[in-house]
Amino acid sequence: MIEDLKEKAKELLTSKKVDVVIGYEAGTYKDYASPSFAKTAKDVDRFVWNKNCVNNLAIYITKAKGKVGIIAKGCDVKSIIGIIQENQINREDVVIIGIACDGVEIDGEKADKCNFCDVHTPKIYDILIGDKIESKESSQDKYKEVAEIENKSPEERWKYWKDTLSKCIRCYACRQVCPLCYCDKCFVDTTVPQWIPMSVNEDNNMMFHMIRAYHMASRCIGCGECQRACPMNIPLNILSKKMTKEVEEMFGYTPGVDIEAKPAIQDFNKKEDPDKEFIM
Amino acid sequence: MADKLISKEDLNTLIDNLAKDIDVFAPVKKGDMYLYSKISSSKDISLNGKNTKKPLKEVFFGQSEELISFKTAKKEIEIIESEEDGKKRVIIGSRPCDAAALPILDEVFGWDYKDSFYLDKRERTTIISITCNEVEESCFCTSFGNISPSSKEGSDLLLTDIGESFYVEVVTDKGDAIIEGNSNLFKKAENISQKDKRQKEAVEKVKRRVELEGLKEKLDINFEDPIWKEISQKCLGCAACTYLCPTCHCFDIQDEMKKSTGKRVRNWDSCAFGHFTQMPGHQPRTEQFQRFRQRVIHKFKYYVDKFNKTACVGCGRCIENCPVNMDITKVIEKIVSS
Amino acid sequence: MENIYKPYIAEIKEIVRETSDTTTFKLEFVDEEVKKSFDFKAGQFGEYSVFGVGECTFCIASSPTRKGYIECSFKKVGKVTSVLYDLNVGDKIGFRGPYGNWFPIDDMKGKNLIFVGGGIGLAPLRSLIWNCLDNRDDFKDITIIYGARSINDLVYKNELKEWKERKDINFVVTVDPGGEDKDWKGKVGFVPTVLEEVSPSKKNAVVITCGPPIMIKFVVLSLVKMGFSDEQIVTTLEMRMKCGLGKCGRCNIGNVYVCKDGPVFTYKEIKQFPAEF
Amino acid sequence: MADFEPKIVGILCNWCSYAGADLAGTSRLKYPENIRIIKVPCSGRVNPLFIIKCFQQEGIDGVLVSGCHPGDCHYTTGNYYARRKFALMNKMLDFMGIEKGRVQFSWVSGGEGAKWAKVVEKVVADIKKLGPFTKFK
Repeated sequence: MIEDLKEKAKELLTSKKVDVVIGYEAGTYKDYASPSFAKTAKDVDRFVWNKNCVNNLAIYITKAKGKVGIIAKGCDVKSIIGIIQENQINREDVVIIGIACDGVEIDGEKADKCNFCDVHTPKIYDILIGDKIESKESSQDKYKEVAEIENKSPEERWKYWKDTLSKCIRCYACRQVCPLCYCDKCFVDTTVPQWIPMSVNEDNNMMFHMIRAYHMASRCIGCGECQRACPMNIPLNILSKKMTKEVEEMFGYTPGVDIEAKPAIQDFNKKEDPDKEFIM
Repeated sequence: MADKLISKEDLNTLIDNLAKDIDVFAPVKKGDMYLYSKISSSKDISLNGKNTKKPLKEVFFGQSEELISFKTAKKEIEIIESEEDGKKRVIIGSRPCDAAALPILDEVFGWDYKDSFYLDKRERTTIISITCNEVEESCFCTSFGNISPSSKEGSDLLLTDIGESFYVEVVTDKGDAIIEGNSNLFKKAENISQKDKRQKEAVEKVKRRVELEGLKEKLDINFEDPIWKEISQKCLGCAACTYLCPTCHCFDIQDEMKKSTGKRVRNWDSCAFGHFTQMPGHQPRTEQFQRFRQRVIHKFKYYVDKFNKTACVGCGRCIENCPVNMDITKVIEKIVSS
Repeated sequence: MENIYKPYIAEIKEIVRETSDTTTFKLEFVDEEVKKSFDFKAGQFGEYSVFGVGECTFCIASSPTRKGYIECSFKKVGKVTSVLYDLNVGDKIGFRGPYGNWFPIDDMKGKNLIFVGGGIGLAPLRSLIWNCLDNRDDFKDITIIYGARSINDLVYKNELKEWKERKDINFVVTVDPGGEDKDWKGKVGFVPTVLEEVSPSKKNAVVITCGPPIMIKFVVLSLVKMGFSDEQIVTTLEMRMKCGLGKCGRCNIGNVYVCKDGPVFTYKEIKQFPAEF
Repeated sequence: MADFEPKIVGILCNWCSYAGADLAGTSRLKYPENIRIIKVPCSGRVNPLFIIKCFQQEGIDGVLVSGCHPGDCHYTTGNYYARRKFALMNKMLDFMGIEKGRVQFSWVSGGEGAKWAKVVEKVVADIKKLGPFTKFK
């Protein structure tokens, strides 16, 4: 597989179809894989493909200049679809080297997202590496942690989040690592008006995470990078998953599936009636 | 100031005694990580865990610290000075790397204008460090001449686990005062060879190393080298490395107002953020590589120029916590060999 | 230990609207002790604060020879200055300072002084100009070249008039092409061009310049062309600082902290900064 | 808690709900005076940050957001977008453990002065029951 991958990447570079290919190289800490940028065929020799290629490289396609080739797992392709849907990059400016993936690992354990993977073979690609892998219906409940919290009383929920989010140091790794967090200036960085005070405390942290998760509604494809990046091990996935669940239930929309679709939050349906219950 | 021994049981007694009157901070296991926390009993402390997630600096230079508060009434303003509680404090179980970071911060907060918030806390705190039993894959403290898993830089006492007891090395008068005040718990030092063996073992466990030779000379001249773009390419610009760094000290000052009372707060800030440096009319570091360069040069050149030491202690937190495996040791290697 | 972040409280005594977005405050410290003992040198700056909004940095625009008050001029640009701009006489603000280094006034004695200012960049120069004019005999010829985008952007209009009339100053005022009106009696042209026209002698002279970065850049180019040495050119940098005390780490250019080692630098010093700014 | 008088921010669209509130006034309808009104061009303009910002203010115990009925938007579709945003915001607040009723939404047209008075009465009664809001302060 890796030989095929290298060959295809080299071909893209030597034929000048792309200016850079974004892939993985061996990391320098534990057995991590690390993002790698190949501008010449020689650079491609650094590339690796293995169980540790967790990073969602889609974050780099909006940062890179020129035409970009990108190694993308099925889940990463979902992000790319989202980025294209939101007009952050043109489809023709990116060559997707899709990779058939049967799951990745974080510190030796199967990544959470892989338990529910429905895209072992990416939805879209220009080049496919590896043989297509059928995706099976997962027996596990994707929204188990979400339901656990939903079943608590409001006071318990408040306490849970307050405790959980009090650990946050507001390093914004969750924001920076997210391929769909592409705003030039984040709401939390504006000072006029100052939506959220800079001081780190439970309340401010909670407000930040609420709005961050809210902004991810109909965007988040569940790659789990925010949670992986968090140095304080905060289960940020739960917040994003909750929003995804609601978007699915209320608007029948799943992010990262249809490149032609309008994201739910940028769209409406006159007939739908989510207001019955709560709008007077 | 002779070396001493203290049995593990007596150390617990010492901690419990101290915690009665003064604030004791120690690494405490919280969920899946260790954090410096105030403890009330020796039961809470974990001396054998991983290094703490957040560095020791937060005990002296909190992430959000109130500088003044004020009340406004019509046109009148009353400033209320934020007072320190003045309580004596002890830190037990800090790693030598974290302790070594304090003299580095001392320079910043103590040169010229004296920062009372930091220096006051420093003055009333005694630091009891412990020789690392285990080191992490990310540790590279031995790359710096005066720092190692058993170095005394920045500590007042250094404990080394020699089985039944801890071997206690006295570094400063402050450390000695702790022994004086609890002399019944300390015994005469023996087993020095066991201590030396443990310390030597710990030092040998540190496998990661970075050669600093030639780095400063390179940084003096390579500001415009295209290498900066190359080595910083994968950096995402989050502040995990800076916030968790024991020596990073940049901050922002902001006012927070509630009705007629407010406070002026300083918060950790990071050169990785796009809005960090601003000049009238333009932002000089618009690109990520410029901000990354600022971080590296600040630690390994600007700080060195000013205070004649490096603003890095090799604790490895930046390597461990980087979401994209940005490795400062490799970055330095690349710069030196460029 | 003293809290170095605690500001003095100062009352706004007078407000002068200089342009559509620039204003000058005359401030007096509320504490009589501070009012009496407060001293500074031309070129130093302070942290001005609106309580509940925040702090911002600018220089002291009045001369240290005028005791009992300080003046500051600022442009409405950010969070704090926007609120400052709307304050009234009698309102109270915070002030920390004075911070930073100052113009080397002692070294300037017995020399010809050339001031080159642009827009609101005249503010720090004004402090030094009045300082020198109040000790006129200590200095030889004084030349002031001041320009702004348009006549509406000229600051300290009354003082410009006064300088124009004084016999002991060579005063030249200019506006950028298109910024004049039919009654305009000054020059029309960019500051560096006018500077070359006036062509002051480099002999025994010091040039003190401040203005928008792009203006400073071209003024320095002109001066170098005219034969001035790097040591003869002095300027002052402005940056958004937070602490002013050499702690917070946001104003360092190379290994200098603008707030401690500056804001006043000679061109020779600036040349050694990394090409970041 | 009997004498607790909550303060509530009303974020109202300019074209329907604000006019409705106006009508309630000119018709001399009585409704609780606990509400402070902020006018926005359209309910579609309401950013969830507005609601968060309200709660940071000392003494604010509740928020009411109100716009034109679906189909009546002055800008044709603004409130359809708003409806989705509100639905998500509502779920989010609930998920974080903020009591139901702190933030309420309504459609009030320019002709519904009486409905406006009723909506405000209900919101005030609900929030009185919940007591003062101390989170985010």
